[in-house]
Amino acid sequence: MTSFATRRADARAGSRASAAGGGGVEIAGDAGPVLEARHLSVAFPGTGARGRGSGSVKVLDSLSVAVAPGEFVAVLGPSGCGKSTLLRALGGLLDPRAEVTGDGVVPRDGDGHRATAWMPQRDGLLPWRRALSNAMVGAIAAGVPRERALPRARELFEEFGLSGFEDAWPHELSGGMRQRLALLRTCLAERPVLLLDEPFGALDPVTRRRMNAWLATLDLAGSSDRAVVLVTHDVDEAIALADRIVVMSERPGRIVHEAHATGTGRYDRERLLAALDG
Amino acid sequence: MTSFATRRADARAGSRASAAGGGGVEIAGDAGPVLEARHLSVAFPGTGARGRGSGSVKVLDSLSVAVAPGEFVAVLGPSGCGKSTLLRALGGLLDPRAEVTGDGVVPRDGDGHRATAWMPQRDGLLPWRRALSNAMVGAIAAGVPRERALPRARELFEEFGLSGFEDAWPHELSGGMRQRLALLRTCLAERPVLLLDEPFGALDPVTRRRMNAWLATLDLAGSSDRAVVLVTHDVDEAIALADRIVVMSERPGRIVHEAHATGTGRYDRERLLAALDG
Amino acid sequence: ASDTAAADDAELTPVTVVLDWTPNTNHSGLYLALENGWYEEAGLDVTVLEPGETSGSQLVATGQADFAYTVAEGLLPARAAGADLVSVATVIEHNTSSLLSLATDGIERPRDLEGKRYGSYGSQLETAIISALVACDGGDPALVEHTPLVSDDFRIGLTEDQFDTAWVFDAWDTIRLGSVDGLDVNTLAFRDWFECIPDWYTPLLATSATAIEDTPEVVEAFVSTTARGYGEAMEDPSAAADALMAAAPELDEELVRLSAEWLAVEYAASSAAWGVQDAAVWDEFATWLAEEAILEGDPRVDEAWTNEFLPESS
Amino acid sequence: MSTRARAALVSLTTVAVLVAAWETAVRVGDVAPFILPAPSQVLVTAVEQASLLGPHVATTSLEAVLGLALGAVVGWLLAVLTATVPVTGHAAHPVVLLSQTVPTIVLAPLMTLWAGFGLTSKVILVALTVFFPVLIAASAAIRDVDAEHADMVAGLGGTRRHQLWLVRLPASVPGALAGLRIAATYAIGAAVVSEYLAGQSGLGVYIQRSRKAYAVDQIFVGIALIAILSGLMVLAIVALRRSLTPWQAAMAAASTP
Amino acid sequence: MSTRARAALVSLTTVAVLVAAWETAVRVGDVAPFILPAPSQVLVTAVEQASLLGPHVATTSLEAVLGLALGAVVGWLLAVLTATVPVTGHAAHPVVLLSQTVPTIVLAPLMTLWAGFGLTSKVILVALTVFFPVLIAASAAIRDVDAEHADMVAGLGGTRRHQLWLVRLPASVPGALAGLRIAATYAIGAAVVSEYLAGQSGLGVYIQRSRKAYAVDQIFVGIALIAILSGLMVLAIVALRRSLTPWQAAMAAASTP
Ligand SMILES: Nc1ncnc2c1ncn2[C@@H]1O[C@H](COP(=O)(O)OP(=O)(O)OP(=O)(O)O)[C@@H](O)[C@H]1O
Ligand SMILES: Nc1ncnc2c1ncn2[C@@H]1O[C@H](COP(=O)(O)OP(=O)(O)OP(=O)(O)O)[C@@H](O)[C@H]1O
Ligand SMILES: [Mg+2]
Ligand SMILES: [Mg+2]
Repeated sequence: MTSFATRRADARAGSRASAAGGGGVEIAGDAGPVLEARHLSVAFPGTGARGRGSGSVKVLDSLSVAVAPGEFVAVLGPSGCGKSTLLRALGGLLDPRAEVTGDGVVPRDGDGHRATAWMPQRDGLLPWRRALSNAMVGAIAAGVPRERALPRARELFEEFGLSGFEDAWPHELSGGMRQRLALLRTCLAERPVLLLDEPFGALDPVTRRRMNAWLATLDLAGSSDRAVVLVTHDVDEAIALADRIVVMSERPGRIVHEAHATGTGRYDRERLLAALDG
Repeated sequence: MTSFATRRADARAGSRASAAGGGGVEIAGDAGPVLEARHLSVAFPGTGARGRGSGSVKVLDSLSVAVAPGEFVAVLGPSGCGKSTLLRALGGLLDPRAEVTGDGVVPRDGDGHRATAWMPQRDGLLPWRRALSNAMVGAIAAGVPRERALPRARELFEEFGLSGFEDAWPHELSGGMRQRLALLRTCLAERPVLLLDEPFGALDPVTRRRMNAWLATLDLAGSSDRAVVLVTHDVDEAIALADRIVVMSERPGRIVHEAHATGTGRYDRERLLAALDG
Repeated sequence: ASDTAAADDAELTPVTVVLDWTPNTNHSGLYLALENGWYEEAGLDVTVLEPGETSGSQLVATGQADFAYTVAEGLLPARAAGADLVSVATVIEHNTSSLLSLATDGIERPRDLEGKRYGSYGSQLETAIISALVACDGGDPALVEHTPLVSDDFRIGLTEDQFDTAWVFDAWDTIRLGSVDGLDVNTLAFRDWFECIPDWYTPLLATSATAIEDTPEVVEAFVSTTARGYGEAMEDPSAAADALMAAAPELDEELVRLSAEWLAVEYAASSAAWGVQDAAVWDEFATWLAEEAILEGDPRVDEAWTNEFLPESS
Repeated sequence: MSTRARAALVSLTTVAVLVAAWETAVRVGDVAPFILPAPSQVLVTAVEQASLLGPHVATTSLEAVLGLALGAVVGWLLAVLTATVPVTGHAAHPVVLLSQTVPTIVLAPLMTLWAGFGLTSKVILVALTVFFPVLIAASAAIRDVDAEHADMVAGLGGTRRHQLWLVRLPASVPGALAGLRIAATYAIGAAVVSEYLAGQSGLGVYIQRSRKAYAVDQIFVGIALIAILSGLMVLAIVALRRSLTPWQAAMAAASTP
Repeated sequence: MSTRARAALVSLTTVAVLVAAWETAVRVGDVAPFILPAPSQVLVTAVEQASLLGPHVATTSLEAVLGLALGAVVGWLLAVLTATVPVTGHAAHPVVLLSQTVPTIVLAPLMTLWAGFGLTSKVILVALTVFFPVLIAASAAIRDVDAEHADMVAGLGGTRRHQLWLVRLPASVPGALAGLRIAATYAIGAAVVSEYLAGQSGLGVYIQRSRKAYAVDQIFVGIALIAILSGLMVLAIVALRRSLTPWQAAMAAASTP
């Protein structure tokens, strides 16, 4: 079990270390969640200096969420409610100054590395690498051998409608192309658990539908250690892709609604929208 | 009349100068368009170095578009088709290396400055300025006096759901908050013509609807020199807001469909989606 | 009272004098005169500048300073190049340079330099003098190795065996190493070999012909007062040492006292009065420099120096 | 313990270890005191001469601080001018290069010719050393600015001047500060060298006199003072950086295993 | 005409104007040749002594290039080490400061004690001058890196090493190059100074000998050569920058009125 808790005193290097340091965590067996946060609270200290002074911003409020093996979970919520913060917490990427409490389960690979691949909301492309080379960052960071990653990258360039732009600099790509490239990079990491922060926000409906279809082919059902957490603003996208949808409240974010693709809690578009409306 | 044309030879400083240099252009009178591009073609030189070598990328292909005074035009099109490029051309912001042909009309204020305010797709917030101060950049760049802009900024912080974050650094804001701040900054420039590049891409449906409502209150109808060009991926947003919708083709972008809110060419959601589908 | 003091100050003529080195016993006459207020008595307000990397003769020649301590081997080429410089007094009557070595190296006479390493500043004059000495003493100058001086602390160079001998000034370096530090050193004094090499004035006190022409009374006042200072230094070396130590307390007191005593005799070794220059010394040295091709052009030697501002009494 | 306190502790420990090693080496080995005096001896000398050193330290510090301020301002203004009117930059180029390559020995007499022997010539020499790293570092930072930000300003109707003022200059601050940090390290040393020029007071004069008098312990006192004063200058710049780039202090990257 | 050609033209014009002004000043005014010889005379001397100068130039250039390379590598590695293991940075701090503040006059004799009179001691002295601006500029650039990029790597399972390698190091290149540009300007000068102290060949020896011989025109030949060689070093670094940061060449901000 991994503790997200951190004491203020050693927050600087600490929160990350402790959030990730619960060694010996095994990927949960057949029944347990592959990824879980329990009573996760996150607050950011005020920016000191002028104005806001001592007041800190409470972003997540004792939020609990668990992702089962093979599950595709979509997260909806108003802007600024803490969706990205939640994803960062699950990926071990919180600002070291954040005050964090709570614990959870995080998947780890054989080497003890976090087995998640996170796609940031802002693409995070490196300006000094060309497109293909930017994509390969995913493979390099995750330790995927180049021989395997490179052909896969070329394949995905084709599939994502980016072929011809392998040698373009990031600033030469359109907003939607950058976003697709960032997703491509995340996929090349070949991590079992994907944490996607609005991967399709900059795409037109047609391209978006095409990318959704691609994501759907990942076909998690039955895979014992794979999972996707998708933050999105598009209710229809969530309905189309997710096995389960959680809706967060305004900041400080809590889960106010949960719906399943199947079973009793079936998706109800109107109810989802109402939940979103708060 | 402003010429967008530029010869390759002096492309470096030239294209901008010539695109913007057609002095003496007055804002068109009652009948003429407030903003117009005629037979605009834009191509980007290949990135040299590796691979793509000499081949240049043709982005816009003899595209013509005119915006009448008081008109709200929405632009739809597949990702990478050249929407942002079109907006940059209209705002005089093309990469100096771009090969540009065509001419057009650009609104100018009393001092001969371009009277457009452009909101980039990536927010362009300055990391070294706090939120309120970032917003004020719009006023400073456009020469709006501080005494007028500051109270207005505070008002809009409230209206855009950003109050309490006046002193936050940009990196402390969520994706949607950054986007709202960028729009706020653009509004503070008080330019008659707004060029908005996906201003709501990172917003959840609820916040988006609220922002749409706000934008609708700008109420351009009847104002002789005001206009909005909105690039968006959301067909419903376009329908809700725009007097006219233009749909662009795949790269190289041309206009393949045009629809009006009223009159004979009435919006037809299905037709719009079909046009988008190419 | 303060009014009259201010008025007195106003009447003093400002005079700048640039040293040729950091303050040392060569300058003790100057400091003694300063300390005793003799310059004020003579109507002068004297400012002393340490030169660092600046050359005092350049400053005098360009009118930036009024007087400079310099050396004959600098003054003559500068004059040949058109600089307005005139020597008005020699500080020491004879050249007190010598070659210093550790006694264990057994360098007693010039030909002993064969096979030895000379730590060189890299000037042509050094090469010419060493060669002349060795050749004159029947040695082969080609066998003297010249190696660069890394440090001006000869103790390091000699004891760390970076070189075997170096060109020093007896009044300072020889006393420091021999008497203060107690190293067993030999000196090969140039003044013992004047049949092989010329004598020359080092250091000397220089001004410009312009100054002599425009303000002879100031030159006169400064030179004669300075001569008074050196006269006192010859009489009372310990007062000279005190004056110098007061002006530059960073100096080593033991070195300064021994040096002052040594120099008291050497300032004017043969004549009774301080500062007097001899035409023959100047001519011979200039001729020798020209022969050695160190001096190009005509320095007009007879105009390069004058004794006329030294006190009559001598 | 805060990161900063830990950093200071580590630095001080290094100094302590080095000084101890030096003392041991001198005592155990037989290093002649005129090659390397023991630190204890250096300290004794420093205490003995404290009253003598005061004025020297004051002179050098004044020259260094004034020269650093002048040089930093000139360097930054030159960087801005170059960015605004590139032709001035290209024209200034060779002169700037010359200013950095002509040795002080040659420059010094020319300098005294028109600036005299006083404080002015020393301040100018320090500024001459100091302006260059600031100019280059600030220029690089101004040049490498993000096109995204400059375009944003232009798109709101901002002129080149607005781009400079709102984007290029603020973006150049961290770079210019790196240049200033380099410059601050050189400032005291440059003041000391400028005192070699023709001076009456200052650590340069003190060291020069000590050298000529073979007072090696005093030379080391001088060096120690140069190092300490330089360290203080650098600390001042680091503090300046903290207060000038608050947004950086508020940013921190995650590092996860 | 390309921007680069125009820049070169402007620079050369400045040089020409300066030289002309200098020549005129010397001819019209009565500047004594031992203070400032006419450039024409300097040129004549240079041509006369061309064959003598060749070996000196070769020695100095070799020392400067080797020292620059060594210093740049050491500076950059130290910056990387500091970023990886911050405690080493804090420990190295005082030593680095000392290396920049102890005057060469004091350092040189100690240096020759253990590195001898040959090339080595000069290369080390040049490297000692050169590593510092590279270290500081690269450190600043590594420190100020975008958290967004570092987090992206961490979020893919990248370790601190990956962050360093994929983000911090490449992001530090422009800053390190600004440091290298400063260093390159100093390299030739540093080689010359190291030759003053103990050399048998090189421009420092040439200038020193010329000074002792009061041959002011030769001193100016030496200075001109230092400036030219330094200019070439800087041009080499600028070329290096172009090839090491291609993405910057491909980026250009719009400026619209
Ligand atoms: N590093 C930080 N420092 C301070 N406050 C932060 C930081 N990161 C996020 N916040 C604050 O936390 C809150 C939630 O941010 P978060 O990015 O998680 O929202 P979000 O749900 O992803 O919103 P959006 O849909 O707009 O992306 C916001 O109010 C934001 O200002
Ligand atoms: N500076 C540039 N240099 C080279 N190519 C560029 C540049 N800017 C844009 N392009 C290319 O122009 C094409 C159109 O880009 P643009 O940003 O206009 O698309 P878009 O319609 O806004 O797409 P999106 O909806 O994804 O934002 C893309 O193929 C892109 O690679
Ligand atoms: Mg978010
Ligand atoms: Mg776009």
